[in-house]
Amino acid sequence: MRNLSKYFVCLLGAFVLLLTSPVAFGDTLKVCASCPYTSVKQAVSLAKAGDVVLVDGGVYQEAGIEITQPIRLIGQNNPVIDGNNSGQIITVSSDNVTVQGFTLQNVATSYTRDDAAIRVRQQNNIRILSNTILKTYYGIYLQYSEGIVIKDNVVKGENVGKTESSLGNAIHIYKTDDVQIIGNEVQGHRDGIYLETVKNSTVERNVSHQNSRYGLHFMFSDGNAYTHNTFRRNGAGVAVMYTTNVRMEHNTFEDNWGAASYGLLLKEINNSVIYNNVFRRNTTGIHMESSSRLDFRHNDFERNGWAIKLMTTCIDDTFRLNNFTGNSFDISTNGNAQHNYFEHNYWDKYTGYDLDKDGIGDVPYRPVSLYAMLVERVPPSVMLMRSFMVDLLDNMERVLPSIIPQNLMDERPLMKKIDHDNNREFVQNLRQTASAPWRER
Amino acid sequence: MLHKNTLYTLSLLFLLIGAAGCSVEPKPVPYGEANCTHCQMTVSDNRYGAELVNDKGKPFYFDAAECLASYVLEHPEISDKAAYLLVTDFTQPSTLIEADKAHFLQSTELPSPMGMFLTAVADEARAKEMQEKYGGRLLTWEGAKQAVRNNEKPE
Amino acid sequence: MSKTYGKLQVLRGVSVELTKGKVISIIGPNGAGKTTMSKCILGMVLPDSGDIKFKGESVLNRHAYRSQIGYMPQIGRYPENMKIRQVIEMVRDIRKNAPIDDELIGLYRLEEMYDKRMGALSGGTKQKVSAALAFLFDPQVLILDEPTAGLDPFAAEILKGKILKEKKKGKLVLITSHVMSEVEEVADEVLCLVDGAIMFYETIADIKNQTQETRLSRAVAKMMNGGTAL
Amino acid sequence: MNKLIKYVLYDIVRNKIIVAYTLFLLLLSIGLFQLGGSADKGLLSLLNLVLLTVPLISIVFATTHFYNSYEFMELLVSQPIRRSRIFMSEYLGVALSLSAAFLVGVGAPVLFFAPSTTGLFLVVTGVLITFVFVALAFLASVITRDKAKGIGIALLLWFYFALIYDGLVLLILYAFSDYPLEQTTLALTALNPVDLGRVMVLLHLDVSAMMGYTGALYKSIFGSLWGIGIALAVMLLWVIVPLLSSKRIFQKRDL
Repeated sequence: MRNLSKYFVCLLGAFVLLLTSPVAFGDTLKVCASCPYTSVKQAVSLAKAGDVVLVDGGVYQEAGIEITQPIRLIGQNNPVIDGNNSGQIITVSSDNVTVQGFTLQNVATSYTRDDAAIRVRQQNNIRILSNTILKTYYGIYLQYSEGIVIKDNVVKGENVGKTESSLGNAIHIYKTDDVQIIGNEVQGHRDGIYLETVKNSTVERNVSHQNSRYGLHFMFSDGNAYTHNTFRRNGAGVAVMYTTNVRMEHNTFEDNWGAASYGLLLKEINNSVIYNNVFRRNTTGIHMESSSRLDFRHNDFERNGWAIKLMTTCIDDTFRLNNFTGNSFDISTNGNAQHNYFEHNYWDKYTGYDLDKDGIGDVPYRPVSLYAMLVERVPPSVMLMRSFMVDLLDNMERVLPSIIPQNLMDERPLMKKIDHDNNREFVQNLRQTASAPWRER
Repeated sequence: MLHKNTLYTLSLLFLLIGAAGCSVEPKPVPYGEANCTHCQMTVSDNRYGAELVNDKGKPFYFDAAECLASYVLEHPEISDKAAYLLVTDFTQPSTLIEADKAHFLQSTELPSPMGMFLTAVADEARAKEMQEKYGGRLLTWEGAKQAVRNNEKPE
Repeated sequence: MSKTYGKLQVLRGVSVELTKGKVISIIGPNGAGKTTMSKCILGMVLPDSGDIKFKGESVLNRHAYRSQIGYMPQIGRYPENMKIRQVIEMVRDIRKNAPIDDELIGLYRLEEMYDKRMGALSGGTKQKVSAALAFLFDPQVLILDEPTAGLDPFAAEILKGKILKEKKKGKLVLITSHVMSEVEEVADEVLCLVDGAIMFYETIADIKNQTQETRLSRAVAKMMNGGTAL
Repeated sequence: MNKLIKYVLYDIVRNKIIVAYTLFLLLLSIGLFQLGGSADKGLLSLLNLVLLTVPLISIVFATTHFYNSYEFMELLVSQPIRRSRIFMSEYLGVALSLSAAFLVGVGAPVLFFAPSTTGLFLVVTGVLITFVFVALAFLASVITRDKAKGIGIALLLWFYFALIYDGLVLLILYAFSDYPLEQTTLALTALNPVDLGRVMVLLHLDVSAMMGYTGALYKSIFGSLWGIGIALAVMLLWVIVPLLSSKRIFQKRDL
């Protein structure tokens, strides 16, 4: 048994070696000012399957490079390929291609062609690593492909003073499965990361900020995981729609602060988990519509305008062990019907007491205020925010609820803010005493 | 007499403001500042915005003609009485035209914000020109609503 | 001139000419319009109709003429936290360049109390301040509303002396008073108001002659009863 | 004019209520800043209290003062001074001393704990509100000679502006929610100095952006220099209109 595993490790090692060393597979075609090849396009067109095209530092004024063989295009000493706004820079038309270590810049807006710095169409096993992409229409654009790694790239557009229609997305993926988008920084585009009909994929440790529309936008993309990403100061925040079985964990949604902004828009997202995320200083932390069977746990909602806007079309959603602090409105909704569960959350606006000292408040907390509902129905009434009358109405309604949804309440609010990492024991205990069954995933 | 005049002017001013608020007419779509009434996405592409103005003059904004169509289908109680149903002329961004009089090109080459590939054009000749260029089919507003109801997407 | 307060007609067509160098006492039963008349002259109450002329010019909606008038209210109330000194300084400030006659201040020994708060003063002392203020600027016309009402007899004497002294200087002094002995002492003429109208306006000598009474109070009472003795 | 104000001020400054008011505001401000944690939070809590207490104390104090100064004004009226001057001196005396109390009680702590434009707006708003409510107090005072009635009217005015008005607006907004109400709400806000002041400060706090599309609309209106100018002008109208009306009444009435 042991021998067998040793053998396996050896084999794996050899395989890794094969992949990483240029000499092991095919020829190396060098490109630089004084090399056999002075043009990337030339070298790429002559490369055979398994070759490496090694480009040394310098600026190459080229566009329309088409990779038709399974090769690796690698930049050394940060070579720059300047597309001079004359169309797409690199088109990948082969499986098993790696593009690594380049700075790609200047691709002009083209309304009907969707030009990108790197474009992949109907290919498998493509790796796009450690590139810097500047001032392009689209950054990385993939369609109808499979087995993709996009890692450690920086995609930076210039969206200041541009209309949305003249901007493309930084990373745009359409009908592609098994994608890993890891450690990229994207900014200044329309959407930072756009996924449409992308399945079984991972989006991890990316930073998406200052994009005109969304930091992350996905539709019809089931079974994906989004973890440890930061979405900051995007035009409208993050929008995810028409998808089931999503895992969103340890993400930070912050400073999405504007008239029509939200941290996260959930539209028809079902059977998904949202754990350990931070929603900080967003106009609306989460806006939820027609989303069901979602599990929210260990999230922090800090200083948002509305922490959660929970429309009545959402049912069977569970909110547990979340912290709500410093939000102007904790929960807002548009109607009386409510079929969602709130339990064991911490609400800084809770004014109840805990006589039996078990850390759980003895009276329920109603996170929806009358005024929040009024604002939902008649937006101009925000003008009366923080007026004495509004406070009075809210307090009266809390004592004698008649308009706010009766069953939208946290019957067991926590007295102390949850420290998500250090309260394990406490949380274990809560789990045993919970009223609704815990759904484990 | 001074203060009577002041009061008079003031009340007149407020009346005017009130009247301005009540007149039933289309308002420009506030791109980037409003959320679509139907899908909640930000209304931001000024080639595709749409608007419904109800009988009282209150505007509802949409990010695409298909969202307007969905809303109209889902809320007949509002849309039947609506004073205006407006879509944007693709060839003249930010210009609103009446949905009834618009020509809708449904073509895969022109993806609209909410995935129905509906592009509105005011001028019929222009619409035909575009159809020749991009392919797809031309629809009336009724046809577009029908397409949205049945979720007919070109493939 | 005429004046109504709500339904109550206080002055009905009072028309009178008052000339300088005389002390004129305005008398009449309570509510006859005495105080209202003097307030009208001072511009504190605006008549509904009619006019008030001072040296031939209308005083309605004017204020400068008041530099010629000294007024002593029936009950002088002052800002509680102000000191006597400040009150006097303030009025002096207002009437800059006016000649100063501080005889009463001296006679009433007000200087000794200059630093007392108005709120802490007795009614009598306040009256002394009021009197002193009325005479302070050597005005051509003096209007005194029940001047001796709150004063001790000694202070009242001082005031009467002062009134006579000013009369000799050729000033016009109007006094409203109920105390007939006092009127007799200082006044030359009596203006009697009943129900807002002038019943008579005569010199004291004439009144006594007409009624054959030696005491003014009896004479006046007789006049008011239509010339028959009580 | 300034000579007279000087004497009115002499009188008020030594009034114990003004001293108590100053101390009350001072304690409140310091307490809220200490409790609130962040400066913004402190400003917010302060705003709520300022908008409740400043109008109340201003209007009640000014009304009481007006009635208490009746004889003093009588004394002055017998002197060769214009009535309008007496009235304005009284007004400025009361308004300035209340403003001074506010500046010491709230302005100084704000300067110390939260020196920002928002803080400045809060202080400016507080001063303007003081001027507005003293003017309203004087209006209540000249309407009736009866002190109890006058104070009653003043309290009603406060109750109306601080509470009832907002309730009415909420009712209107709710009843007419099918109509475009953005402009109307703006006009309704301008019709209540307390609301106007609150909105002016709120829109300069960070919470403003959270108010969504309408909030952003108002922010763009109030945020521009023009908007601030107009808001301040409307606020001044709230001082001038009741002040001139009451002055007019005062000039024509009997003392």
